[in-house]
Amino acid sequence: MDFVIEMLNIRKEFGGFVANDNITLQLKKGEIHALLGENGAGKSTLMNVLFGLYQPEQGEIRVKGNPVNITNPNIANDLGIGMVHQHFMLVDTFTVTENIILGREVTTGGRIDLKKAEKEVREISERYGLAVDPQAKISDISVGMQQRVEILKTLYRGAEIVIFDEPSAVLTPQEIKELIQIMKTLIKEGKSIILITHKLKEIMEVADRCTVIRKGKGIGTVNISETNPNELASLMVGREVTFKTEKAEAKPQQDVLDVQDLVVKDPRGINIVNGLNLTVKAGEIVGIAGIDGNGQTEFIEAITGLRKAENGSIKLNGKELINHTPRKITESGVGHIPQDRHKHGLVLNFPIGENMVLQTYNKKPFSKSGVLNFKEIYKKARTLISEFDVRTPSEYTLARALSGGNQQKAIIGREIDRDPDLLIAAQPTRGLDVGAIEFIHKRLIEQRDHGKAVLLISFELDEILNVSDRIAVIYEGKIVAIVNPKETSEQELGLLMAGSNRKEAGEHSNA
Amino acid sequence: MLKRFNSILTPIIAVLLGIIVGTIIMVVSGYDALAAFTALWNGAFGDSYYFGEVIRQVTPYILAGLAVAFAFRVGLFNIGVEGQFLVGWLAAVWVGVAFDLPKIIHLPLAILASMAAGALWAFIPGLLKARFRVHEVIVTIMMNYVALHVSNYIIKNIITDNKDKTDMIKETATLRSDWLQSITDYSRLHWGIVIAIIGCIVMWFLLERTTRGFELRAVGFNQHAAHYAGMNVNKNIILSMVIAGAFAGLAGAMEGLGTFGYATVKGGFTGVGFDGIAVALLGANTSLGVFFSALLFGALKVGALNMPLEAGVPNELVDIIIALIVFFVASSYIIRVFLDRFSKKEVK
Amino acid sequence: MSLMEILIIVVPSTLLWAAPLVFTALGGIFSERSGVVNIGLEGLMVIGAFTAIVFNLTFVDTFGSLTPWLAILVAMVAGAIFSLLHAVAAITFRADHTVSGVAINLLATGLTLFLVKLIYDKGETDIISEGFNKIDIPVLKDIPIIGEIFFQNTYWTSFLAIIVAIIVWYVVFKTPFGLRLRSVGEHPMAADTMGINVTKMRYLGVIISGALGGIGGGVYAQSITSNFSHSTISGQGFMAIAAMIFGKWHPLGAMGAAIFFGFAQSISIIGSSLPFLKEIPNVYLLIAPYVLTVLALTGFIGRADAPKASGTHYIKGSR
Amino acid sequence: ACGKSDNKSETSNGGDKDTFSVAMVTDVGGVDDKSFNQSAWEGLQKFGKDNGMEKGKGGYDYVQSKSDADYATNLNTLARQDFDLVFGIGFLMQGAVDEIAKQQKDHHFAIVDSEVKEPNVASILFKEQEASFLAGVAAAMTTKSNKIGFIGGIEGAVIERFEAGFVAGVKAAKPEATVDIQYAGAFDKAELGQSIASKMYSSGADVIFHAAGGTGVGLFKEANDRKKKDPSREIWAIGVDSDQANMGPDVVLTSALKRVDNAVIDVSTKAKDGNFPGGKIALYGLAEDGVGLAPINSKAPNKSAIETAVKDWTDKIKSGSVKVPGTRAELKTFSAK
Ligand SMILES: Nc1ncnc2c1ncn2[C@@H]1O[C@H](COP(=O)(O)OP(=O)(O)OP(=O)(O)O)[C@@H](O)[C@H]1O
Ligand SMILES: Nc1ncnc2c1ncn2[C@@H]1O[C@H](COP(=O)(O)OP(=O)(O)OP(=O)(O)O)[C@@H](O)[C@H]1O
Ligand SMILES: [Mg+2]
Ligand SMILES: [Mg+2]
Repeated sequence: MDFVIEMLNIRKEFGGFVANDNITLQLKKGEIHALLGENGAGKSTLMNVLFGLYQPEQGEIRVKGNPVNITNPNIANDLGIGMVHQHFMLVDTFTVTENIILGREVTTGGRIDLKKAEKEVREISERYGLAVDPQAKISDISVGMQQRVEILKTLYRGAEIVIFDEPSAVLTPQEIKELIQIMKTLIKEGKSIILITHKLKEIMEVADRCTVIRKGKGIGTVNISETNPNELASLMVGREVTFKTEKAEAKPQQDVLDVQDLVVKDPRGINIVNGLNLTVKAGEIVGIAGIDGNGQTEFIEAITGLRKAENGSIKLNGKELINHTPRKITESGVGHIPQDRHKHGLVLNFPIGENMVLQTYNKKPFSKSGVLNFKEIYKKARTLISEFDVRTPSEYTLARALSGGNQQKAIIGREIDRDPDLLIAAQPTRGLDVGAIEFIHKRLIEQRDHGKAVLLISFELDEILNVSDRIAVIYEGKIVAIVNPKETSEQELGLLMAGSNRKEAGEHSNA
Repeated sequence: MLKRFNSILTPIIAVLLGIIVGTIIMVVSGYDALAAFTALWNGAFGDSYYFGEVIRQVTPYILAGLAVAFAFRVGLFNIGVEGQFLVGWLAAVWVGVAFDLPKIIHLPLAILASMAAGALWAFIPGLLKARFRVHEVIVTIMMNYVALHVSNYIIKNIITDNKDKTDMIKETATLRSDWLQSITDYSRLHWGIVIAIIGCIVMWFLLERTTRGFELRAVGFNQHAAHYAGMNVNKNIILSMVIAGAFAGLAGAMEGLGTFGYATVKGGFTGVGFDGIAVALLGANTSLGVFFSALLFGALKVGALNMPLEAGVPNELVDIIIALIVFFVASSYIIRVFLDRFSKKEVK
Repeated sequence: MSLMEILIIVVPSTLLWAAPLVFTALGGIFSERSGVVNIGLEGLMVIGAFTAIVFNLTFVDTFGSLTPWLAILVAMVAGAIFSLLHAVAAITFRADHTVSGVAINLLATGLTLFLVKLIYDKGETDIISEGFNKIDIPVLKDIPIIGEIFFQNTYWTSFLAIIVAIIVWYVVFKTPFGLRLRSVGEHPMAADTMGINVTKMRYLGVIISGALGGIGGGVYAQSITSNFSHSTISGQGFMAIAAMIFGKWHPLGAMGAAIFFGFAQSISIIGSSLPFLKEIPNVYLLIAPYVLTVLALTGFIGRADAPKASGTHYIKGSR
Repeated sequence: ACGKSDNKSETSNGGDKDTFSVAMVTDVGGVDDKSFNQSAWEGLQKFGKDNGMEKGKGGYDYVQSKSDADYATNLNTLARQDFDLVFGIGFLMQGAVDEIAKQQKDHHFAIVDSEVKEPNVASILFKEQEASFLAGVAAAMTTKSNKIGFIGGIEGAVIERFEAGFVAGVKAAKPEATVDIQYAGAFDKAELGQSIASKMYSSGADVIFHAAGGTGVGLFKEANDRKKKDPSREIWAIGVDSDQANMGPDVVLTSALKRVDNAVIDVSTKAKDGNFPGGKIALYGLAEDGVGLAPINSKAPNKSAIETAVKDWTDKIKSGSVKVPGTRAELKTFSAK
């Protein structure tokens, strides 16, 4: 048989919940095999079983025809299986080399031989075209670079089979191109790949075959040459899907947000936002496109008062807000759906109900002379929960217990309910499934239609293109271009985000 | 329902396990465990006098426990209760001996002074944490030693003329009551217990029912989210330490105005502040929990004094039992796993 | 007093004070670097001090001048065994690390005093006759000036502490074991995916911290107090934790911090004899070590970040 | 519980029992603190044995306190357990004895090292200055460097008596000798004692006297260490309270004795015979055999000269012709004739 990996009838439960129900996946030598499914369908679980992080309740795994029992990642490594995880498994304070050799250290006389290890890392990275600086600290390098380190980790361990779990979710179009190139190189070198992705285009571009799972069950495996994106999508969701968000023409009015010459320093003292100018009008959605690390996070934190700005002006409805406190800014009419919902958006150990009044707890009717009125708080919570379809056992449930999508809906409900003039949505759909994404996009557009200004930050170009009325491209802390989503393409945007000027970008994408 | 039941059952099981292991230790060491526990019981509840002494001991434990618990709820580890306790004790006694005022003014003034002193002592680590991100654990440890030496110095050189002990506080500043003493056969029971109970209620109300408490809890769980929500994280950090320090200072006042009525030069720490850590942890950092665990600690500590005399068992045994209880409470995860398994079987 | 005289007095006394703190703080580093907060170091020192003294008293006739050295080995083993309780609670039973550490402290004090009463039928032990003694380090003592300041009238244990700190630095930062230990304390899941046994590493971290804490206690009791009582170890474990944090979880940093504490302590003792400090009321000298520490932390050390995963439980499969 | 407590108070008030019983409460140091708690307990044991009593209820016993807050409870417990006489050992217990004595008027109490003005309390005080004066004489006659050290525990009236007497003794025997006085700020920190001793020896002192309880253990450690390292060097330490010769046979010159044991026996005997000195101060000095100087170390270079001088001064003090200063203020005006 030419299957290098066979996962047969795998079943994995989490305390009664069946995450993988009788799933079969067979990987041929030298192929790129896509694994497709909605959020929570069980893809990561299946791969974690293969990698030895989870033990299946049922089923058999064969490597090159031999039944194996993979009880921990070491065994997977020994069998030539490597995995690039969805959430990077890197130790921030270590260098690239240290991360790569961890667990398989090169030693001379009991001491880690970093020189030798660095040389080995450099060799592998050159062989597969994965440029990294072996001495750099993980916390200092870009997300794309971090991913290359993840790949190197598997290659360093001599992986023959590499599992990629949503590798492109965090990358820019250019980086995705490079990644695809890398995968092709790997195949050429005789490796086999399992690729998990939500992006059908990528599957169509690189994969040979695709296994689809839905709600923990295997739906089947198709040859990519015999299918198309629509078919894949409907296999995945179980119904027909549209890819375009419906919306009416925007009717922009007066300026709501007006940012001039904004300068923000990062902790190292570098101007990470460096003279940024941007206006957002009432009744429009402005999308900010850019590669992670070009200042978008700091830009938002400066607007919302979470970070000190060095210089410039941030006006809301004509009023200067720069370096005001977050409370003052919130109360002047700014809503903020934060990028990291666990870090900023929610107090996970509070009930979802108390999270609904995180900014307004000190206002009537939620409190009076400093004393909370829980009746009113939970009344409000119930209203928002039903209005925004937050699936939770009750309003007293801890926010921690909700799934990501429902947590996000709760935050959005809270922010919209405060009726802000400017709504900032930072990566509002990251990691959510199609249904939730659709819901959130509708809400953003609804806000726009009510005459609010909406500022959308996303690394998903699809999202930016579909939802925005204007796209501002950020590069090295400046807005380098404003483009009309109808008149641009992903390629052009990608090049702009990588720092090419407008004209070049246009030429390249036409070429 | 079952869950709630289990969460009450867990500490009870921890206490039982502590007692069982304590018994085993005694039996192995050749002591008469039954006699020891009888002596313990008699020493705590055998007599209205001892019961009064238990309550007397419980009083500072409650407040010291609250001082640890309050800071914990805001995400800070206040190992400095001992120092805040000492300065609170000193301040209360100082006011108690230095002024001649009507009771209605004098007593509250002495109490307020103790709170202010404890609060000030805790303000420093709070400020340093908020302003310079200095680890509060180190600063509070250091402040304990500073409190010890400074209060000794003040007693010797400022309040008294090179004596080891201050005068008795004036009658108008005392928490003692003839009536309370008479109903407990002349124990040192004093009105402080009422203050301690009020302290519990205040902590509960402040944390659970007020907007300020909402902020404090939010900061305790997630500073980033609190900042995002417009709360002043630094102010809340400082405030939490200040309030915790005020509780600790109050605990000192219980000793200064109630139990002792004076302050002495000390060769070392009293241990009340450190016991407060165990009280708070056993009480899961809630005010009700602190109340009950202080009760348990107080009874064990006072009762233990009777063990060597009546049963010939070293009273350190009680320290072992207390430690085991804290240990089992900490390991309640494993107890809960057993309980869950047990209750599941029952259902089946 | 000339500067030379001052140094000849201050330096050995600084090192004497620092040695037990260095050992214990190094223990703390192992534990915290593996992700387990160990506030129980105080208790582990108590155990070490107790076993060292009991061993010393019991076997001094058999082993003679070798006794204190064997006693710290015994203290090391006892500390390691006792720390298992913390390991089981904090790692396997998922206890809050701080709570479990506090329980360790309470238990150590109660248990050792209980045992003292059981064994000796009194509240504290006798004084050992064979402790760590003042020595002049051969050869080095003859170096001009430096020899007199650093290598005369000093203790082997002080130099052992410094050597161990260097070894620990090497182990933690230069060996595979150290890399794995640190990875477990920073990102246990990453370590797990690299095939590192998180539980095992954490157990090792805690046990080593127990061993070093035991040595710290044994050294303290045999070079400073000479007997074991309720007040033998009173806060040194917490000072060691402070040294660890002060030293930013770095072995050499912690050693530096411990030496700084020892120095401040010595100055507070010798201060009253120094011409420029003579007039200052004693209380200022007594609080100097603590105030200086706080000022140092506030002024030039700034914030220190603990290992990221310290204090957390690693539960396989959770995110 | 109620019935039981009634029972108890009945017997305790009954008073018509034939045996005399006595007990003591120690501070946190316990009965083996190598200091006055230990000495008191030794006295009590001796008294018990001499009178055919047994350890325990109805005989003689002690209770150790675990914190300052326990003093009152322990005193009260012992009174309730029907001990006829209860000692509180140490000035720290003054407040507690005062308080409990007022409540338990039918019981006798005694306090060591402090004064409680209640009719049922005997206050036991010592003229520590007389013992330390003799120690000072011995130190002065031993020193070669003319530098002598004094290590105090926590500053206070009792230790001040030690200090003043010691300095007076040194001055009396050798006016050109100086005394370096330092307080450790603790009675239970041997490490502090050791550091202070190390400093003193390093800066030339060759005799050091301590009145610092457990802190003083560090002095002996340091002295022994130095002696062991360099046996030719003359290094001496002087103990306190009880004869501490066993702390270092080669280095302990002598000890300033404070015979708490004798005082305890004396007060107990008086109480047993119905002559309890209630409401009075029982003052113990050289004359009463309450303080004294331990035998001089036989290795001391001029042992017999010291012994003669000590004897001489003892007589003068006993006869009252020399009044040893008990405070720093008195020391200023002191001059030895
Ligand atoms: N450790 C766990 N404990 C309990 N349930 C889990 C656990 N891990 C995953 N699940 C459940 O299993 C289901 C499958 O999760 P999995 O992470 O495999 O989904 P996925 O297909 O990778 O989704 P995504 O696209 O979001 O990455 C989820 O719905 C989740 O509820
Ligand atoms: N370790 C776990 N134990 C129990 N339930 C879990 C665990 N991990 C995840 N879940 C549950 O699985 C469900 C989905 O989890 P999952 O994290 O896949 O959601 P998600 O939508 O992908 O969120 P995110 O955006 O945070 O990745 C949630 O209901 C969550 O409560
Ligand atoms: Mg996944
Ligand atoms: Mg997910």
